[in-house]
Amino acid sequence: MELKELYQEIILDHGKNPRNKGRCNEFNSDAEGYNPLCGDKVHIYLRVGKYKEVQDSSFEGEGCAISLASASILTEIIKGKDYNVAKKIIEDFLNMIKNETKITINSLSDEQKTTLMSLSGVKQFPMRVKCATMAWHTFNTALEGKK
Amino acid sequence: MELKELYQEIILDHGKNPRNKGRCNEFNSDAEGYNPLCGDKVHIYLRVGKYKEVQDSSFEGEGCAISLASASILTEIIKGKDYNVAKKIIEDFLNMIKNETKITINSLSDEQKTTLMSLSGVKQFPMRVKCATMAWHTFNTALEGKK
Amino acid sequence: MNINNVKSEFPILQEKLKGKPLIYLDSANSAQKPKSVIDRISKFYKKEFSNIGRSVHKLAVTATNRFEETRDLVKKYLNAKSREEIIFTKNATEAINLVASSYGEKFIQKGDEILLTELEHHANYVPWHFLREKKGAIIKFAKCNDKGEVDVDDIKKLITSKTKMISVTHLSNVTGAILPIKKIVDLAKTKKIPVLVDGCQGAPHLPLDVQELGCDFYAISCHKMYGPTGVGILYAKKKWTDILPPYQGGGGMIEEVKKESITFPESPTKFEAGTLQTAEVVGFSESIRFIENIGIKNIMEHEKKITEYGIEKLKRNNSVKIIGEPKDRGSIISFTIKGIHPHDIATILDDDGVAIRAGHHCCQIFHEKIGVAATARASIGIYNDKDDIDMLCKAIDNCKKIFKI
Amino acid sequence: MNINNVKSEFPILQEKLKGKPLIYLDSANSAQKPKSVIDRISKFYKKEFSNIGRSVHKLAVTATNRFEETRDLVKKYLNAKSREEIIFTKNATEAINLVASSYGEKFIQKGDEILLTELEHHANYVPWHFLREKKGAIIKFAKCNDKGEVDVDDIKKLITSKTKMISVTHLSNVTGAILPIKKIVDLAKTKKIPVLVDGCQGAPHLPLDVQELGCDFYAISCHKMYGPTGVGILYAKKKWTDILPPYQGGGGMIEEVKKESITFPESPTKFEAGTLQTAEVVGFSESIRFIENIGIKNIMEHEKKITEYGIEKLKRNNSVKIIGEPKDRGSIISFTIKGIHPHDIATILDDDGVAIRAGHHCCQIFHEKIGVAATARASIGIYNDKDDIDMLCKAIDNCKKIFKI
Ligand SMILES: Cc1ncc(COP(=O)(O)O)c(C=O)c1O
Ligand SMILES: Cc1ncc(COP(=O)(O)O)c(C=O)c1O
Repeated sequence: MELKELYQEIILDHGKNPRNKGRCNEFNSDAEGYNPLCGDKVHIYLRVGKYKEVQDSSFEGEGCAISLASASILTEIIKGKDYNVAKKIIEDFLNMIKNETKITINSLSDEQKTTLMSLSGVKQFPMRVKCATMAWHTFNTALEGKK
Repeated sequence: MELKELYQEIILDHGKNPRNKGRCNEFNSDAEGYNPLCGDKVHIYLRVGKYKEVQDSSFEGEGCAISLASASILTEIIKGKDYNVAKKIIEDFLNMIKNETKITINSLSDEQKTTLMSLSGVKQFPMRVKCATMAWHTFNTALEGKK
Repeated sequence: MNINNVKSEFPILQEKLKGKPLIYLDSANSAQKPKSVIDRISKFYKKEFSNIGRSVHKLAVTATNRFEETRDLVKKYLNAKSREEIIFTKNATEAINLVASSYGEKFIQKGDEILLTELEHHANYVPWHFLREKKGAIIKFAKCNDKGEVDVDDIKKLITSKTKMISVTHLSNVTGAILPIKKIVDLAKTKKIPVLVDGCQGAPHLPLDVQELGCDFYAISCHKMYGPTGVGILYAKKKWTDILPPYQGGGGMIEEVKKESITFPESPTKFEAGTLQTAEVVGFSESIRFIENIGIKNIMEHEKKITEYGIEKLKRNNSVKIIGEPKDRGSIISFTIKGIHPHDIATILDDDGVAIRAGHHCCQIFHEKIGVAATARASIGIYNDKDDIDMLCKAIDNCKKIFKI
Repeated sequence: MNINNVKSEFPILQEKLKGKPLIYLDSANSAQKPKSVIDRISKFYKKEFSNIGRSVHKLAVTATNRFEETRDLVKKYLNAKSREEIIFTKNATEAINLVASSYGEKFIQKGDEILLTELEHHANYVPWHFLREKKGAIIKFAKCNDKGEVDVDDIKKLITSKTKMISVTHLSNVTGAILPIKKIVDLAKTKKIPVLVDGCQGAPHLPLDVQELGCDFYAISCHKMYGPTGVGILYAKKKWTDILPPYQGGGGMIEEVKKESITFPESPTKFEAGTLQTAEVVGFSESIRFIENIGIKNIMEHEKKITEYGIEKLKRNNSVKIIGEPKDRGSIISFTIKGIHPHDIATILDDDGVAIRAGHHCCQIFHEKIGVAATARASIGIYNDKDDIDMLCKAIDNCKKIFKI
């Protein structure tokens, strides 16, 4: 049952066919994340506009289904969002994983919220939490680089 | 009971009034022993004659009743003995402490044997064995210095 | 838990040795373990064991959690600022070696001075001696006075612009003196000198607040805190853990390993190489709980009462000389008996079931200073009571009888 | 003891996790402990505990004897020449660090070469890396071939007049390859180069005779030998223990301590600083007895049978790729599944009660070489049987079902 919550259809889909893989055009900020425990890596690329809106985002990296799905969903959802909104989404997501709170932000559609929520199954698997969060922390670093 | 075997009259006597303390006259060989566990020290002095007979022997040192008595008895018994006899007595004594064998050497009087045997109570007290044997090992080193 | 019936929590104190009850007065050497600690180790091996931090299976998760929970407990117990400041070592000796090696490598140059005291245990001298040999550092010893104390002024006198480390014991394992750590730290701070505190005897017996003490490093032996053997703790301020190089190298303490280069993660991971003392650390969590259940204030008060009772009673014995009379003291009583060597005392006491320690207690500098190669030492722990002191005194009388004194 | 009903000796293997029996295939990481080992530790704390080597009371004598008896047992088990050659450390990592530090300090100069292999665990690379950083030594890696083996010729090629140490694993913890240690030692001897063998995976699974192997150093992790955590062993030839400087400094490892100078005793004392892992070492004596009761030959045979069964069965699964096919192999099977990351495999297997390890297994050099960041690894111990392999295969099928492969 828990296992099914972890490996939901949507995760398996994003894990197998991750969106936004590669370097996005004319990126102007990037950051790398690394998990020494398993050797997984992620590299986030952003193109941030002059109003600090995230015009494009993508990633490169190797990893498990959870980490690929997480990076894929992350880049998909934040693309086009304003700096502040992006920050809030990241904060909300990390809180959800850590403290089991709900995603509250208004600027997401219900579908997007459901997609994000699909990653919350990882809470039952402490050793896998980092797989789900690494891309988000790295994204945050890249975003800060453009503050 | 065992305690009484360790602290026999004869040991207490030698411990309190050790014989041959100080440097013997015209010593021509000496050696130092040290027990790092307790900090006890012994310094053996010998005057060995031209036929390799132990003309005189003495010691300096601080230590417990057992170690003082042991050095006292040792220097007392070996004084005047030939090199080979001295070696044999030392070997016999160390064997007695280690392997519970008896003192067999002929060149000792019954009284001397009894005196030596009085140190064998230490066998029941493994942490104290070194107190009884250190002077003997050191004596051996000093003797070898004159081989 | 009431401190007056704490003895029953220690299985070994229910044992008889050659028909005599065990009077254990050697806790400064190593303390006995309560049932809860022993059982925790067994349970861990029987139900929860796995290597930590490396595998993703459930057992590994549980074991890792139990292990890291202990780190949190220790952090809280010491009032450290963050868990990164708590490093598990194999004993306090290793904790001090870690600092001497990592700090020394980076910060000690030829001619730099390390300031110790004449009261230090070999564990807080030999590692610095290595730096003397390797780097040409100079070691200075602050004087210990007639009472067996170290005065902060005697430390002050020795500080120069070359002083790069002050490393002092919290509580002397021979005289029982409690050193004025806060004053020493305040002094050191004005000169920007880091302070390491050898807390082996402090941690089991004194209330601890590393932030209030203000020291840079604090070394602990868990086996003296009623915990398992094989574990020590180094508290190190984050300021230091951030910049000190790793000590031992191996699995678990790396970030990325390539043929040409290696990078390291943050503390505590950086300082914990290889498979750790998993079961021992987990077991130690019960030691902390045990101490907290009784309350360190209650422990101090109790031990103080027993120690004072012991000193008074021993003083009434004309042949006994107590070594050191520090004003501020812990539960350690070292003594000599005129005409009986400490090893003979210990052997005879042992025959009466009274376990004490005799020797230089790994403090040869101090013993050389007082001109005595060995002393006898009774050290009092959580489980000792006045009866134990009475037995000690009786056994001492027996010594005198045997030696006809 | 018959190896076929050995499982019942391990309490944790009687446990259920979330209602499922535990299939433990992570012994190369750390092995589970038999009841006799767990109980020995408890008994030691409950009836015999005291610090060793320092006090003269009965408890200290017993504890010291139990501890030193284990040293004798280990000496005999390894067929070392003398007990001075057996040094207790906290883990194998510390054993290798000890050699790298003590040997390195004395014998390694700028430009000297240390020869490792691409199969080494980080524990047998990072300590040498420190020497590279501190002393300007050069590290060379002997090639691991397509089968996951290291050929003696590939070591030979890299030896120069500057080679000062060859340090190799006995049995790879990833590919399972058993290295030709005797040949390597023979080669090294002709050039007078010392050889350290990382015996972490060798010691629990292969018959051992250090005199026959002829190596200079052999490092062991007791927790992989069904023993307690917190103990490792360094076997070091007397020729080396006589001349290598001490590693850590502290109580117990000194001879005479003065303000200006310190002298040290002989091995093993010289290398064992501070309070040792008393209970753990004593507990380890039961691990050796346990292994000897079954017989290492029987263990090898049994593990070989189960490993071969596992490899064959896994090979029949088209999605599974086994990493390394060494001719001479131990009971380690690393593998990948096309389309499923090892961490996902490990998580799904765990849900079926099957504990394996996923990751780089502290061998990043090897994983970089094969171009895979992580692999899954099933490692077989004394207690595993064909049913465990069947469960593994079933769980792998479940992985494929979840990932629709
Ligand atoms: C081949 C090898 N070497 C070294 C080690 C390190 O052992 P430990 O972590 O017990 O120090 C291990 C185990 O992790 C190993 O498998
Ligand atoms: C004051 C002091 N420092 C250091 C140590 C060394 O502790 P350990 O042997 O546990 O490393 C001790 C105990 O022996 C001690 O009493």
